[in-house]
Order: sequence, then C-alpha cells, then structure tokens
Amino acid sequence: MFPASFEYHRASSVKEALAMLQQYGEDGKILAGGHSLIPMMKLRLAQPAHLVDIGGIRQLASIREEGGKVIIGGLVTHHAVERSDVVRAKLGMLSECAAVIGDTQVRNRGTIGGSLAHADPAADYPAAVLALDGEIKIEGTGGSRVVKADDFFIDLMTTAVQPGEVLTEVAFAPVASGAGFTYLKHRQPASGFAMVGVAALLTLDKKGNCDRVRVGITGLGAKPFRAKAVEAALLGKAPAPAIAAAAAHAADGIDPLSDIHASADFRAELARVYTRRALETAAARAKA
Amino acid sequence: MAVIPKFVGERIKRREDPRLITGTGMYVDDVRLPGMLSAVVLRSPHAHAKINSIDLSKARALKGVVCVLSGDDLRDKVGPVPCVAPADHVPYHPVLAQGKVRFVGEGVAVAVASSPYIAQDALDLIDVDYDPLDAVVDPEKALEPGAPVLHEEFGNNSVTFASVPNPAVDEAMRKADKIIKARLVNQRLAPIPMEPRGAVARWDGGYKQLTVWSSTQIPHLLRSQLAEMLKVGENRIRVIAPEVGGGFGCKLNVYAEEALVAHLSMTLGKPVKWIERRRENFAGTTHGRDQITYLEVAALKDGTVTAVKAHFVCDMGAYLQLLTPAIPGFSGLMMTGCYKIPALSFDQQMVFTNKMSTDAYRGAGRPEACYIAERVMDMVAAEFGLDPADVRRKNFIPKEAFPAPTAGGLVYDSGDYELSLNKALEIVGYQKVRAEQEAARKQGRYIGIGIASYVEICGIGPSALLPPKLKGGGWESATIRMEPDCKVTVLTGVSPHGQGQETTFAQIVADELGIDIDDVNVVHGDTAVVQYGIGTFGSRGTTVGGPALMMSVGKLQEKMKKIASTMMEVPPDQLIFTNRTVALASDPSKSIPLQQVVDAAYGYKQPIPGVEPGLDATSFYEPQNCTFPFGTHVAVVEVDPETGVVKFLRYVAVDDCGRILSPLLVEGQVHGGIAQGIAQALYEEVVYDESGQLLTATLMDYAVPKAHMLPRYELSATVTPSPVNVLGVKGVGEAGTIGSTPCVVSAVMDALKPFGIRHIDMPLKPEKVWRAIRDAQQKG
Amino acid sequence: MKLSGEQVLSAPRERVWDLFNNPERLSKLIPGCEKLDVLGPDEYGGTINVGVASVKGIYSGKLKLEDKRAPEHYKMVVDGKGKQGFMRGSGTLDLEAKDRNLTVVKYNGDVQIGGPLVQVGQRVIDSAAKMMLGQFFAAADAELKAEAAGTVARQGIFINFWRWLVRLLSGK
Amino acid sequence: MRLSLTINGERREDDIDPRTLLVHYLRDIAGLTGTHVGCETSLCGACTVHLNGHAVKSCTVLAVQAEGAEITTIEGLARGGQLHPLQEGFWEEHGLQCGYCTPGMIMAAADLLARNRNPTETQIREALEGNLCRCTGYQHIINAIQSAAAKMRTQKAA
Repeated sequence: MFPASFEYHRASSVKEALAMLQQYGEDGKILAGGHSLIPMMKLRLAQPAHLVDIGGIRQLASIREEGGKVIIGGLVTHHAVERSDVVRAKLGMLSECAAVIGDTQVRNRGTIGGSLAHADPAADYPAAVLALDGEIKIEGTGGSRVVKADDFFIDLMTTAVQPGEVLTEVAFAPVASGAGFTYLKHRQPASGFAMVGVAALLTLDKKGNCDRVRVGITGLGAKPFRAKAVEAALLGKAPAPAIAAAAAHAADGIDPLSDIHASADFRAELARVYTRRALETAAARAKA
Repeated sequence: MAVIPKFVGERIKRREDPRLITGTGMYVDDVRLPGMLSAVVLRSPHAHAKINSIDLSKARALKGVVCVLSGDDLRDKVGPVPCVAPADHVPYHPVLAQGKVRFVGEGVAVAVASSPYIAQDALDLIDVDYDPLDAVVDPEKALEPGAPVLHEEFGNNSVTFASVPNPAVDEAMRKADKIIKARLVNQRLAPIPMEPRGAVARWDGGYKQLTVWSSTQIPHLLRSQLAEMLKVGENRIRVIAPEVGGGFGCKLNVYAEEALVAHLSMTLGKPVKWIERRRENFAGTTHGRDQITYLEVAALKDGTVTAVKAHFVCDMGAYLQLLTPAIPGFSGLMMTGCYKIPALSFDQQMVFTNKMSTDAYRGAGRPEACYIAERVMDMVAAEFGLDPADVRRKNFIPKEAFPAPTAGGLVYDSGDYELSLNKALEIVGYQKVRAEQEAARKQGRYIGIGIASYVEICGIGPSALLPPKLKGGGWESATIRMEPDCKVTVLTGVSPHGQGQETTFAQIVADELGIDIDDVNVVHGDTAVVQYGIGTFGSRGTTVGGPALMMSVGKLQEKMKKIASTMMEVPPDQLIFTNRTVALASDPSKSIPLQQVVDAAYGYKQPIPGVEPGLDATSFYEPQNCTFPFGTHVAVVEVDPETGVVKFLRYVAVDDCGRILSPLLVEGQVHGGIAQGIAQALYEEVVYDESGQLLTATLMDYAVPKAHMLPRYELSATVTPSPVNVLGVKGVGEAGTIGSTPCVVSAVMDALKPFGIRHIDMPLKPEKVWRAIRDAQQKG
Repeated sequence: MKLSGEQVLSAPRERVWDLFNNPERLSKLIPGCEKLDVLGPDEYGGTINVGVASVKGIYSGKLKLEDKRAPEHYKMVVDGKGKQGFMRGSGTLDLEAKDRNLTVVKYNGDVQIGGPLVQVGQRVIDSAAKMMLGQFFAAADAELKAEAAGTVARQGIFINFWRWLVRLLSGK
Repeated sequence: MRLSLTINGERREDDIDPRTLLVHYLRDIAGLTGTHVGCETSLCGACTVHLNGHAVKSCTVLAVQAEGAEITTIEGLARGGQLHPLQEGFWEEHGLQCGYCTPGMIMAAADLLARNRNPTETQIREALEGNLCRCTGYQHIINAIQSAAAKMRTQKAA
C-alpha cells in the first residue's frame, strides 16, 4: 500500500520522455495512466528508481482520422474510446471492448497504450486489437516504427516495445460496412479480468459466405493471439453450419493458463464456447 | 403543539447516516493524534518454518524509524493472544512469532516510524533466516500419523475431540428404510469487512491511562483481555470502538496487534497506529466455516427422517483465537434444523493446520448446521422421488409443539415453519415455476428451484452458553439518563457497526417516554463512558441489548411517575408518557409537561420521600433462553450447461424475526445476509496451496460478490413474537446468511437433476458445475 | 508448481553436459543471473535479477547438483529468496542423444514458490516460469551453436538476449 | 516536490514525497478522511473521488499525477449545507450500514448519473463493478441511486 521511493520526472513531449528513458536506462519506467504499474508499486513488486510521467503529453491523448485510418493516441482512456463517436462508427468492436474493461474508475484512468504495452494475458483490449488488425506505433530515440498487432505480443507480458521506447499510438483501418462483430468475455469473478475474452469480426460476401474472419482471443494463453485455425475453418463458408466446427479449434496449439479460477481444460472449453457464441453474434449482425 | 408520532414499526431514516454520507464519521484510521507514529508488521512468507535468526540492525538504522522489534523482544512483556473457549490443547500464541512460524501471515517483527511509508521501508531491510518445515493444510491429512506437527508439545495436531453419543440413533438406523450417507464441506471463508482491522493506542504516562481505539465488536471484552495481556488494571484502560466498518464476527476477537500497539505506545510514550492492509486481512484476520461433515441419515420411504449421525472434522488453523474451538458446537446442536428429528448424535474432531485460525463468521456454526439439515431434506427427497417441499412439511416441528425441545438439547422458543414455507412458495408461484421448469427442460434449458427452511439461534444468550473463561456472560447492559433539559442519553453495552441501534434504540425510548426521536442520543463503544457491556455478535444487539434498555426505561419511568404522582396528586400507576407530558391514562388532557418532572428531579427543591435526585437508571439483562428466528428462502436459477454459469431468475425470502421494530433496517440486514450466503454458495473460498501459501490473498482472487453477481431479493415476513423477551424480538443479523446458502445450492442441484447430479461441494463455481455435467454425460 | 517438458538442443550430448556443468557458462544462460559462485563441489551460490514486465526482483540462493551420472542425468536442488518471495524445489535433468548433433533435454521438477509474489501473481507464475525456461533453453541452444561455430558467447547476455528473442519470435 | 491542485473548490499547495498516493495525500495532508482505503489492489472502490469530473480510485493515482487537477471528494459533494440528491437517496433508502464503502459508492454513482440520467437496474449494477459493499447486498444502494436519479431529473426539469 506504500510504494518505495523513486524520483519523479514529468515529460512534456515524447522526445523528452525518450531522452529521460535513455538517461535512466533499466531503472526508468514509463507512467501513463498508472493502472498497471501503480498497483505493482503499491505491493512493492515493482520498485522503479525513476518514473517518467508521460501523462501530460497532450498529443498522445487524442483520437483522429488520417489517411483513411482511425488513430488513437496511447494516452486515450478506455472511457474516451468507449464514448468516441468516431470509434463507435468505424471501430464498433473497440468501443464495445473498451466498455467492459475493468470498471468505471479504471476506464476513466487506464489508457490504451498502457494496456497494450503491459500486455496482461487477461487484458481485454489485445483481443480486439488483434481482430481489428491494429497497427502499433512505437517511438525510440532512433525514430519510430510500426508493428502489426499480430507481431506485437511476444510472450507473457512481453511485447515488441523495447526498453527505452514509448508506445505512442494505435492505428486501425475502419471496419467494413456490413461487418458483424462482438467482444464477449467471461469475467473472472473477483478481478473482472477476462478468464477468456473473444473478439470476433466477420464479413459476408454476396452469397452470404464469410469472406473475412478475424478472431482474437485473450485470457487463454500466456499471450493474446489470433485464432487462425478458427478463421481458416470458417473462411469461404456460410456461417450457420460452419461456426460450431470452426470454434472447436479456438484453443488449438495453445498451452492454456491455469489458476484457482479455471483449470487449463476449462479455459480451453470456455474459449471454444465463447468463440462459437461470439461468431454467432457477429454473423447475426453481419450484412451480406 | 404538534403531536409526537410513534416510531417503533415505522420505516425510519437512520440516525447514524448524516455523518456517514458526508464523510465525517470517524473510523480508526481517521484518528489523528499529535506525535502519532505508524506501526507496520512484517509477516511470515512461510506456512511453517523455524526462525533461525532475525537481523533488525539495518531496519533500526533507517532515518525516521523509531523502533523495530521481533517476538523475542516481547517475551515476558506482552502476554499471549487469548483463547477463552475450552479445548484439550491450547497452544501458547505469542503476539509476534517466537522461534517458529506456523502460518503465512503470522507476525514476525514490527517497525515503528514517523510514517507508514518509512515503516514499510524498514520492513524491507529486515533479514529473517528461516528454516522451512513441511506444512499441512488439509485437516484430515493433519490427523494422519507422520503429518507435520504444528505444536510439538502436544505430539499431534488434535485440538480437541468432542462427542455427543446417543444410542437411539443406532436403533433408528436399524429401522430405517434407507440410510443416506454423504460428505459435506462448508468451505473456508474470509469475512472481509470493507474496513480492515486497525488499532491506535495512546499511553498517558502522567495519568497512567491507556486509551485504545480499535475496530472491534467487543470494546469491553477487549479491555478485559488487554488488561491481562499488558498487566494494566482495567480501570486504567479505555477502549473506544469508533465507527466500525463492518465486522461479521471477525472483529469479535482479540488480536495480537491490539496489544502490540498498546505495548509500543507504553514503551515509546507516543501514540502508535497500526492499520491492517487487505493482504494482512486475508492472511491474518480470522476466517470462518471450514468444516467437513460425514453424515448418516436414517429415513423412511414417506420422507420422514428418524435420525442423523455426524462426524465433523473442523479446521481450527494454526492457533486458537478468542472463540475458535467453540464455534463448531453450534453446528452440531442445530443440525436438526426446523425438523422433529428424534435422534441425533455427533462427534467433532478439531484440528490444527498451517493456516489462519477460524472463528466466528456471520452465523458462526449455524450456517453449517442449516446447510447440513437442508441438504439432508433434499437428499431424502431425491432418494424417494418426493417433492422437496413435501419432505420439509413432513418433518417440520408443528407450531403446536412450541416451546419445542430438540434432539440437540435446545428449546426453540416459538415458530410456525409451515406458514413461512407456504408463504414463500405462494410468492414464488411454486406450481407455476415447476411447470416452467418442465417446459424449459424440454428446450434443453436447466432451471432449478431451491428451497431452504431455516431456524437459527440468536440473542446469545444465557450466560451459561458462553465459555467460562470469558470475562462477561451472555447478558447485556443499558443506562438511560434523562438530562436536565429533557433530552435523553442512552448508553448501551452493545457495539453496533452498521446494525443501526442508534436508531432502533432511539425509536424504543422515544415511544416509551413520549418524546421525539431527535431528543434521544444513543452512545456506545467507549468503555470510559458506557458501563460494562458484552458487545455486538450473534444477532444479540436488539435481542439482548433491547430488553436491557427496556429494563432501564422501566426504572426511569417508575421514578418519573413517582415524582409526577406527587405533583399531580394521582396514583403513579395511572400515569402514562405521551407527547412530552406525563398524563393521566384515562384522560391524557390532564397532564404536566415532562420538563416539570425533570426539573423536580434535578432541582430537588422539594425533596420527594423515597426518591433520590437525578434521573438515570442502569440495568443488566440476563436472557433466560436464546431466540430462534426462522424462515424459508426460495431461489429460482438457470444453469448454463456449456459454461456452468448460474444465473438467478428469482429470489424470495420469507423471514420471521419476531416483532419488527425497524422494517427498513430489518430489510437491510436480510439483504446483506442473503448476499453473504449466496457468496458462500457460489463464489467465495479461501484457498491455500499444498505448501500453505495463501492463494486468495487479495480481492483480485477472492470473489466478494459485486452488484451484478447478486439477484434482486423479494422479501416478505411472518411475525411470530418471541416469548423470551419483553420486545418479542428474535434477531435478524445472521438469518439471511443462514437461509440463503443451502437455498442456492438446492436450486442448482435441482437444475442439474436431469443429469443425475445430486451434490457438488461449494462454492458452485462454473468450472465445478461444468465438470460435474461433463462427467455425468460421459458416464451416462 | 510442477514443471516438466523437453527441449532439443543442437549439440552432442557431451557438449550439453559440459555446458550444464560449467557455472561460468551457465551463469550467462540463466535469465537475469548476475553471479554464480562455486561454494563447493557441485554447489553454487548466486544472485539473479529476474521478473516479468515491471515486476522485477533480486533473488539470492543456492543451487546443488546431486545424483550425477555423466553425461546423462543430475538432480538440481534450489533454494532462493528475495524481498518478493522465495523459491524451493528440486528437479531432474536427463540428457538423451537424439542423433550425433542433437540432444533431448528432459526436465521434471517440483517447485514451491511463496511470499508476496505468489499472493498476487498466482495466475501468471506458471507462465512466467515456462517463459524463463524457454529463455534458458533458447540461450543454451544459441551458446552451443556459437561454440560449434567457434565464436565467443556474447557478454551482457540478458539485454542482448531479449532483443534476440524478440527477433526470433517475431520472425525477423 | 511541490504539488498544487484544487480540492472541493479550494486551491492548495503542498510539498509532498512523490511516492505519496492521492488517497494518502487527501487523508493525511489535506485532512479529508471521508475517502477510505479498503484494499490494496484497486478493486474495492472505497477510495473513489472525482478527478477533473471523473470517478477514479485515488489509491491508484499518485498525488503528483493530480498536479493542476480539480478533485472532488465526498466532503465536497454537499453544497451550501444542502445534501446532494445521492446523499439523500442513500439516507432515505437505507443504502448504507457500516458506511465504510459509502463515500466511494456515492462518488461512483455520481459519475454514473452524470452520463446516464435514467439508468436501469442492470446498468446500475454494472456501473458498480468497481465498488464493493459487504453489508447491504446492494439492493438498497440501487434503490438509492434510482431515487436520486429521479430527484435529479425533476430538479433539472424544474
């Protein structure tokens, strides 16, 4: 409940933040909304010597449209994503997902950049960002690079963001009109984190067959992933008969997490059931 | 002049609320004293280990640190944490571990500093060299030969073995149509009041006066125990229970930290505060339940239960807290529930394990008993293909039988169990819901209807029921004081922490004295102000504290009538109190203002023969029996067979807590109780791993239910006054918890009936339900 | 916590055995290992700085090798502690020659983790352990390959190793 | 380090240790003890305050992060001696027992009513995901919020 001492630095720009991170090296940590880091600091499981607060960098806190894409700054809160008209209109699943992260207070404070960079295996956003083919912009002293969501999550709480780098924004192509989507989660009863969360998005061709399927799953394994076997099994087929068989592949090749709330078996089963249900909802919402 | 209304029985807004809704109530962490220091306790990460050495030097050297102590520094300075309940083996329980730790979270050292941040920094600098030992967490394994022994001096892990034999049970078993056997588990729960524990101590050396603010349910009992632990006279200790943020039994105790801060303040000469953090609360505040019951039930084909025999294994944890070994007794005694089961026998094996101690938790022994009784009724119904409601009716103690002696040796005061069952079934529309259930099953939906009829034991109680070593019995005290300005002060020995007696008692006094509720101030929780009292637990606040207050009110009325009688020249027994006057009962227009009577008592200008000056009265009320509230809860749930998730469709509760003084407050008590009972049925469980690590150490892993996890409760009541006390009240603090747990389990099992599933141990988490269905399908 | 599995390393069994018995080389492969001192025959004392994401801590402890049968088997007994918790346990390591240049390492262990770390991190501790094991074997494989190629193992391995792993896993 | 902010309409400046959590700053330095601490893991919501108009858990915000911010605590909710409709609702509907979760519960409810004037029971239950109450079983809290919402709608309309 009482964090250990640290030195606090307020960065007013990404450039300044990067310079600070370079200066403090391994001892420096970025503080955005703080909803991943501060809890660990309170328990003294994290004891960074230097905190670089990027919370005041205004340009990271906006949602804009540019080059046909919706770009969400790393400091945009879950609440702002949930309520954004642009996101609702063009990335409905993301706002649906943002609305069920944590609780009201967490959504008012937690940020998309913080959530993705922390990559908690049970976080909600990663499933949606994977299903929406998000592109994550990372800046370092050597310049910036863009990493596709598929390549972003590397292992347990390990992402493509390197020490000394800052996740600055996430860009998405708008969801095709007529696409059906949903984010469905089974809440861990105590923490509210996803025991399993499934983001499903599909579009139908003129014949009513699936011509694009994206399924992102969180909570099941050490890292969020795209259920490519499910996608492949559904592609080109009419949803109604194919979904059940496709969803059976939801946990293929994954070593599921296991804890006091759900064994690996049960998590895998939940993933299959929720994938089927999410795809059924998505299919029902999709327009041919 | 406006007529003052009656208050008892009305939906009164609580008098404690204005301060609580504006953030101005004072909880223990809100106590601020000049020069106050913060204490933080270092706790064992091991479930069982020998302490080789503790190096405090670096911690002591840190700037801002005032004092760092370990258990060895306190030998012979602070007495052991007390257990007053009888047991064969009562281990020495030091306030900080000495030589060995026996559970994760046991206090090992304490650091005192100018702020809790610095005290925590100091803890990080303490180096403890442990030699880990094998731990035992399963109480049944703890009894096996070769199990690690917690307290070597006893040679094994048995705390005590108690047996209540009855030859009639064997006879009934021989004659039974069927003997149903079962193993039932009441899992370990954590009480989790939203305010963790905490204590502040201030030693005034000049006055030789120790003041301890503690988040406790029992300020006077705590004072008595602190006096013994610290070797300070009780007349030198003042315990204040300020605003207490929930207790649920876990603050009906005396903890190491309360004595520790007192000792620190006495040695340092400054006020010292310790506030429990939630992880400490999970690891180091008493847990509840944790009983395994092996049952044998003798039943006849028509559903009659003729005998129950039980063997209990009760997990006490590593040490014995204040009442630890006394709790399971209630489970045995109340095991026959609302039923006229003629023969009962049981034995209880209580066991040490490398876990936190168990002790009272909302219901304390009775939820376990009710769970057993209600599972028995459902199992009998399932066994003979009978309707579970009919099986209950068949076995109920009939209303003519009260006062009803039970197989457990108690005498139930009053009741009408069938009335409450019928009312609950009527509200839920039992036949209609059964039809819906049938229709739903045809569509592959699994709806279940659960019934639980409970009776519990409240208003504890006659002093003989409480352990002999407890200083203080089962009585309660009250003082009433009519102040010179005609305002009334009530000092009650109970120590409410959410129950609302500041309101209920004001209602009673206002009505009895014919004054406004705003003229009454109810004071509690300060041993320097209030006469010795017992405290709030066992649904006794109004049930025992109320009659005590009525006794004092009566004494005060008698005195005031005597005074008024001389002033009005009418016999005292013809006077009543109404509308701030003392009036003639036969003609209330003939009256004198109450203030005149009060003036006469205080001014005493004209001495009244046989009447002393002043206006106050103190009483100590010893109840002749406990009270036995009862009721029936009915839940309708739907189980998702693919995920095992249980969803509520309806929740109906018909409770009978005797006469209802404050309907709104009674509803609140029932709601909260139901929520905690549902939590046991579906969500909560304290989990230790095999090595004794606590895996539910935060609210991230221990599922205290949130608003969306609970149903809307449909409440109703029957009123069967208790003949035990003058108010006719029975108590309601625990009733909801006791009825709801078996009710929900019953509903889920009813939903799973098509799968042939008869029982799953609590909590009925989705995975367990899913697994049971899967296993049943694979078998079938 | 039970940990078992197998990994294939690209070197003959004897070389793997040598590597697994060389504290200096081993210290560079263990994620976050800051030092590994020889305390006696087959007994080492060391310090590691490990963790996941922001949760990092320094743990010190002892490591003992028992039941050694070169070049195929040993039992490892570990006992370490840090401010965030402790770890005790043992495990066996069996090396099987798959072919001339490939060795299968089978490991089987039972580890007890306690303290604050497990109180808040129980849901991810298994995964964290598996991840670190993965890191260890990936580093061991790299070391063995480097040895075969005659190059010197990298220094400052922990940071470099992360980068390498990132590239490996992101397929670049 | 220097911190300046506005609490319940009053500007303050204090020198604080950067590691001070906002809740400890409010309670121990600003002396506003109505905001409570109930857990260590940002879960129970007893410490809920408004930061620039939005409900946040003050145990998971460093005081330094609130530089320049407007904070409202339970002590600042009643205006001119007049209880806020939510405070009245909790009182009238018996929405509290021990009172420990109440300030946070009220502040969270205020956030809800600011964005949804007429929430359904289900919406209220979901909106309270971040606030635990152990005493009431929530039903009277829900009644209290609904009653306050109705009162606030009439007040606005008037």
